[in-house]
Amino acid sequence: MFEPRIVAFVCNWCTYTGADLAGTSRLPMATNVRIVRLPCTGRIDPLFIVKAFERGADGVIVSGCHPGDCHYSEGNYHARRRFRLFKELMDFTGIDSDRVTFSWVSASQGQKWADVVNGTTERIRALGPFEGYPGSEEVA
Amino acid sequence: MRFGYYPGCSLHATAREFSESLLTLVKALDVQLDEVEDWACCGASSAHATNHLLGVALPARTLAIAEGQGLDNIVAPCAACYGRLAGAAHEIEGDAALKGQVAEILKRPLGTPPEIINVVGFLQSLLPEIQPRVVKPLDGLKVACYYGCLLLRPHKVTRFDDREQPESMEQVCAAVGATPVAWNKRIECCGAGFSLSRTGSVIRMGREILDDARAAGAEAVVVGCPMCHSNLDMRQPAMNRGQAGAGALPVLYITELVGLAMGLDPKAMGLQRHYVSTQPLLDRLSTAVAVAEGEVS
Amino acid sequence: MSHSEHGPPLTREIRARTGIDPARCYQCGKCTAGCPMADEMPTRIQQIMRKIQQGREELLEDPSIWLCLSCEQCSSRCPQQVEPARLVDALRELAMERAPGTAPRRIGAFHTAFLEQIKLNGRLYEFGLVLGYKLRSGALLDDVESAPGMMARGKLALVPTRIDGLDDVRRIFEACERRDSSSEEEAK
Amino acid sequence: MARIGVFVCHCGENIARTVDCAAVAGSVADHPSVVCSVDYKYMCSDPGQNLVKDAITEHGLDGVVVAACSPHMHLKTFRRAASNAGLNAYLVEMANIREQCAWIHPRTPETTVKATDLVRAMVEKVKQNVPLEPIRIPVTPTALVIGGGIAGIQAALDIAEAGRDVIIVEKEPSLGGHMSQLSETFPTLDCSQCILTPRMVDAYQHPRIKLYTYSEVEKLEGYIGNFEVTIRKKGRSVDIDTCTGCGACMEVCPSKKALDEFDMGLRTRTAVYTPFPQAVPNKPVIDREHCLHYKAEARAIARGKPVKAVCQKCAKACAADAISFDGGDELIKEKVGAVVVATGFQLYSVAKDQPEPYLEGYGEYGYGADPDIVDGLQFERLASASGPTGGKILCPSNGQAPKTIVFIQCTGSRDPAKGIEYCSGVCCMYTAKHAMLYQHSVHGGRAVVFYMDIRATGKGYDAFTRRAAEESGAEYVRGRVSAIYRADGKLVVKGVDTLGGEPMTVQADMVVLATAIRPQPGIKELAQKLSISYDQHGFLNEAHPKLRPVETNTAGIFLAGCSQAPRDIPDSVAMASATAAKVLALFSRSEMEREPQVAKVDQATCSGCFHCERACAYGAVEHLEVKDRRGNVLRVVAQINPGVCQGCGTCAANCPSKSIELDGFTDAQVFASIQALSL
Repeated sequence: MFEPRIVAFVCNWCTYTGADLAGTSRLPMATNVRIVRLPCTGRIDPLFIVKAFERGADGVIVSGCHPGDCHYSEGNYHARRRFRLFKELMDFTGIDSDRVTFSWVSASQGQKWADVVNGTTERIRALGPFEGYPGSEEVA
Repeated sequence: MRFGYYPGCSLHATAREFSESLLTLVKALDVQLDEVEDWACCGASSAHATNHLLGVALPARTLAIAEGQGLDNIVAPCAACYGRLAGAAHEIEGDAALKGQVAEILKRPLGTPPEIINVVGFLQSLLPEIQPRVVKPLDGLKVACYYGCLLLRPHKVTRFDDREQPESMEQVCAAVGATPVAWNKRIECCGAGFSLSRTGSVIRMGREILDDARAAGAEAVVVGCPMCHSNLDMRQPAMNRGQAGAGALPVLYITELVGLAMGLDPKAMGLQRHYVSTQPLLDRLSTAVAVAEGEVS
Repeated sequence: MSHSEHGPPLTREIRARTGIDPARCYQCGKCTAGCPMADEMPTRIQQIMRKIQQGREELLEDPSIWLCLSCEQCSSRCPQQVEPARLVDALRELAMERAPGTAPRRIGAFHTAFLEQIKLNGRLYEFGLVLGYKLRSGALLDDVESAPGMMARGKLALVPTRIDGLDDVRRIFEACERRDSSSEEEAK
Repeated sequence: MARIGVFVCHCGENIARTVDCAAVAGSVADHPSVVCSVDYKYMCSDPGQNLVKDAITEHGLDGVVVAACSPHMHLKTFRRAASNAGLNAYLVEMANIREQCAWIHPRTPETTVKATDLVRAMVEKVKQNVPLEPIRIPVTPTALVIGGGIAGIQAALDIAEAGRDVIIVEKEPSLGGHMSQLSETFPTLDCSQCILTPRMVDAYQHPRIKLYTYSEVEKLEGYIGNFEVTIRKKGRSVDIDTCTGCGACMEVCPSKKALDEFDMGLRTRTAVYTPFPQAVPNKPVIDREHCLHYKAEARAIARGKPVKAVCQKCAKACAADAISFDGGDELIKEKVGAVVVATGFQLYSVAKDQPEPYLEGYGEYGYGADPDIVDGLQFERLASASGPTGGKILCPSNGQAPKTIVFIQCTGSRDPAKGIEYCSGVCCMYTAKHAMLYQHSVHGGRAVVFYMDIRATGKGYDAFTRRAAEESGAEYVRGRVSAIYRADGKLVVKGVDTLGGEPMTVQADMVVLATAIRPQPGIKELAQKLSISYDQHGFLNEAHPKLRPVETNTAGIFLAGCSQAPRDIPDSVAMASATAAKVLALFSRSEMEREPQVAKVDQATCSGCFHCERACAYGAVEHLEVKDRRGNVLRVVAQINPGVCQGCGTCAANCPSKSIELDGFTDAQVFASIQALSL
């Protein structure tokens, strides 16, 4: 069976803590996801996502505080706005935007984090390996 | 000026004077009304009370035809028709699934529905035309502006100026020289929906409204709804029965009132069709005009 | 889980038909306080709201739902925007489908006669309405004082106006009535 | 070349049960720059920490990765240990192989592979960490208190009593706020002014409290410990130092038509006035909107004509020569280290016309149209011994005692349709108090209270409401009122008794609406000046609803009383004291330390587009002028104030020229981490 590799960019205050809670609650999760901790989703540069795919990831998760709950009061709004643009950009470059999951997971939502991890893994598994940008070989 | 026009069933029958006064008025104002072709009944008040889809689909047919005719707006003088047309437009605009379902039933495309205009809004928009033509100002005739339910509610559909303390009828009446009185029952229901089926309730409600108007010193009640009118006018003898000091209180359509101020022929406007005689009122106004003219000369 | 999955069957049905969640009602009673028919209704509008929350099926046979005038004062003033008048419309619609004949005789007769006129002519023929209503309700001698007056005042047309697009109207009725029976089957 | 040490923890069996810790340590040992890699049973224990410390010395480490639990659990522990061993604390990172690995995966090779991955990513990150020192910020130990009601007074007194300076800014001419308007207070029925006035005087006379009445905050700049506030001192026209408070000016003033704000419009006052007899300071101001001289002056200016002296009878009557018509507003700057916002409330005025588009008012209740329909504060004035009726409860329309009075709770509260869905918290209590005051004042009168629920959760509160119903004999009726109108001289109140299931109409002489509590008008503008956030209703947002209830998300700014949510007096006072404790803790040191992981701008590449400024929720981005030797401005670039920056990094992600880096989370570090994953 294809085991996708997935990178998760999460904020320190909500989702990272929610993932800690999922761990403390011993919620079983697929082993496919690697978390990169950042202070806030506002810090996430779309280039991080591009970099992950370039390095060989098959999927990416971006997760932070719920709207209105940002530890930094509005970082996640900036992130949301940026990712809306980024999704369009992905479609343009040919990365299937289904390979990126955006979600809100609060510090109390351990189960939701487990669902995001497992759901994304299943979805990416169904999509198959990320084969690189169309035409990237010619360029290379 | 041109407007789309939906007379509705009442204006062809029980509310003939509403129709007559409106048409006389628009003629005097040089406003043209384009009637929606082959319109059907809006369904008020039985359709929506018993079958929601029917309550939307019947008026939606009218909307679709009007749209096909290229009408941007429809004046619906009857408050009940206004409520049903505006309500249906509001519902299908807010619910794409319903819109599709209705379009399928009608076998007609539904685009953007025309704007539905009630009689008060219609007259308000025509005030710049009306005011220069006021030749017989109403000499401070004390009127109780009665809104009832259907012009006002539901607010999200009608967007009337204020759901609790509306002012637009008063503004129109004051603009033609009448004096609107402050009273309490302006937005209460008169019960007209039960006029035939539960007459006792209707007599009680109508009596409370008329008593309050009288207590406020009104010489006439002004309405914009044929159901309210037929109720308060036709059933008034029963409402007044056994009430000490309850004199007959004429109930005028707002179009009739504006027409009188413009000096239009009362008969052409159907004032003789009322159950509660309008003659004493007409006499009072013509005396006032005569006196005023005497003073001038 | 979506809201439509909560509660007893009647509550769910009302929610599905109206898009309004009856659970929002917090029983302040402002509806009853302003209802012009409150003194005449055995079950007051605020109590009807409570019974919808509880899914009490006997509501469909309660004459109170037919005593609502649809004046919308309750909906206009409801702090929770529950729109009681809209919910009562839905109850009546359900009652017509599931428990026909439970409306008080006169009120049911009025609605039936009214809709029959539209089906026949596409427009309301008021003389026909009065006639149809009286035959159904048995209230033959009411209003004898006013009807002749109406004729004299030119307010009752003796001949109905029929619209050209009568087929349209009949199709609308058929489609709406079909939906009634299909939703009735779903309910079963 | 970096020298990194890796320390893999078993956490007893917690990690070792599923992750092969020795294998992780072993495979990472070969990673470039790793000079030592060990595993141990309990890394957070003293021996475990010593293992780290010893390795730092022995191997000369310049970076440490501890692979163990969540950094939220023990990052501080290991940073402290490293610091003790002479390694900069910020050169330590943790890889979370417990919560993110051992506890959620089965014991399979893949789990160990993932753990190794997480450690490698952290090694790559830590290689690029730089030593950081906590940021030290000097603190100005003076507090600014905005609002001179009971909350502001309490906060000011607590701070001043602890020996710190306080500046109070109050927009009205006197201290006291709404509490000074109240008749008696629940649940003890003691006289409000009797308990408040001594506090007002204490604050006024305190050597450490500087008071600006009739003043407002114009601007706040700076950051925690180092704010500079600009205060607009409105032109008072009465010199507060020479005025003796004799009142001769008010006796001669011919302009008597202004509605008295303190008495809630129930009577009028002169244009030169003190709001109430116990005002602090007890010195009048001239209300320029109503003063004949100022009105004439405004007219003359509008018409472009010369200004002439008009009236000025007050100035002639003033023996102390304290009145002058020359002065205008004055702007004053003060340096402060902390801010307490205690701006209080206004009542939802439920008349038809509303200032906010989302509020609808209660046309159906006729408030504003009928003088005998009053709100809670108006009733307080009617019941107050210092009020317009001398404490007799009388109908404003005819001066008669109301034989029947109706109280309506939740007017405007818990009513999303009218715009406010929240519970105002205090109305159940003050309505019970009103019903009691009425029964004490009008013997044999009938009081009907329409309520929805009784919410009386404070100490002694429930007993108080029960007393109103049981001993004072107020009729409590559960239900809302649909409409109020006047007929036959009476106010007809159309209500409902939902427990009896019946409509209920009361013929009343007076109606008291317990209207909702709203934040002060202008609160949003103030919040914008202070860079703090507010909710949809304008209440100021606390930093955390449970654990940081009096702090805001802007460091150094604190909240007390109704500025944050509807509060009663005891809660407002408790919050005020809590803010004082926070302020004093901040002032306890002359310098404060801050986490150093903040954003920095590379001024060489910054294009001065200021996208970062728009992205920053804290106002940490400043404009820096780059000048040549002659002082000509070459260009303007961004600069981050480290005292204000909270380290979220939104600016860095938004920077089009990639000129901003966030310490600890630089682009290079994130890229290196990704690169290290076995993808």
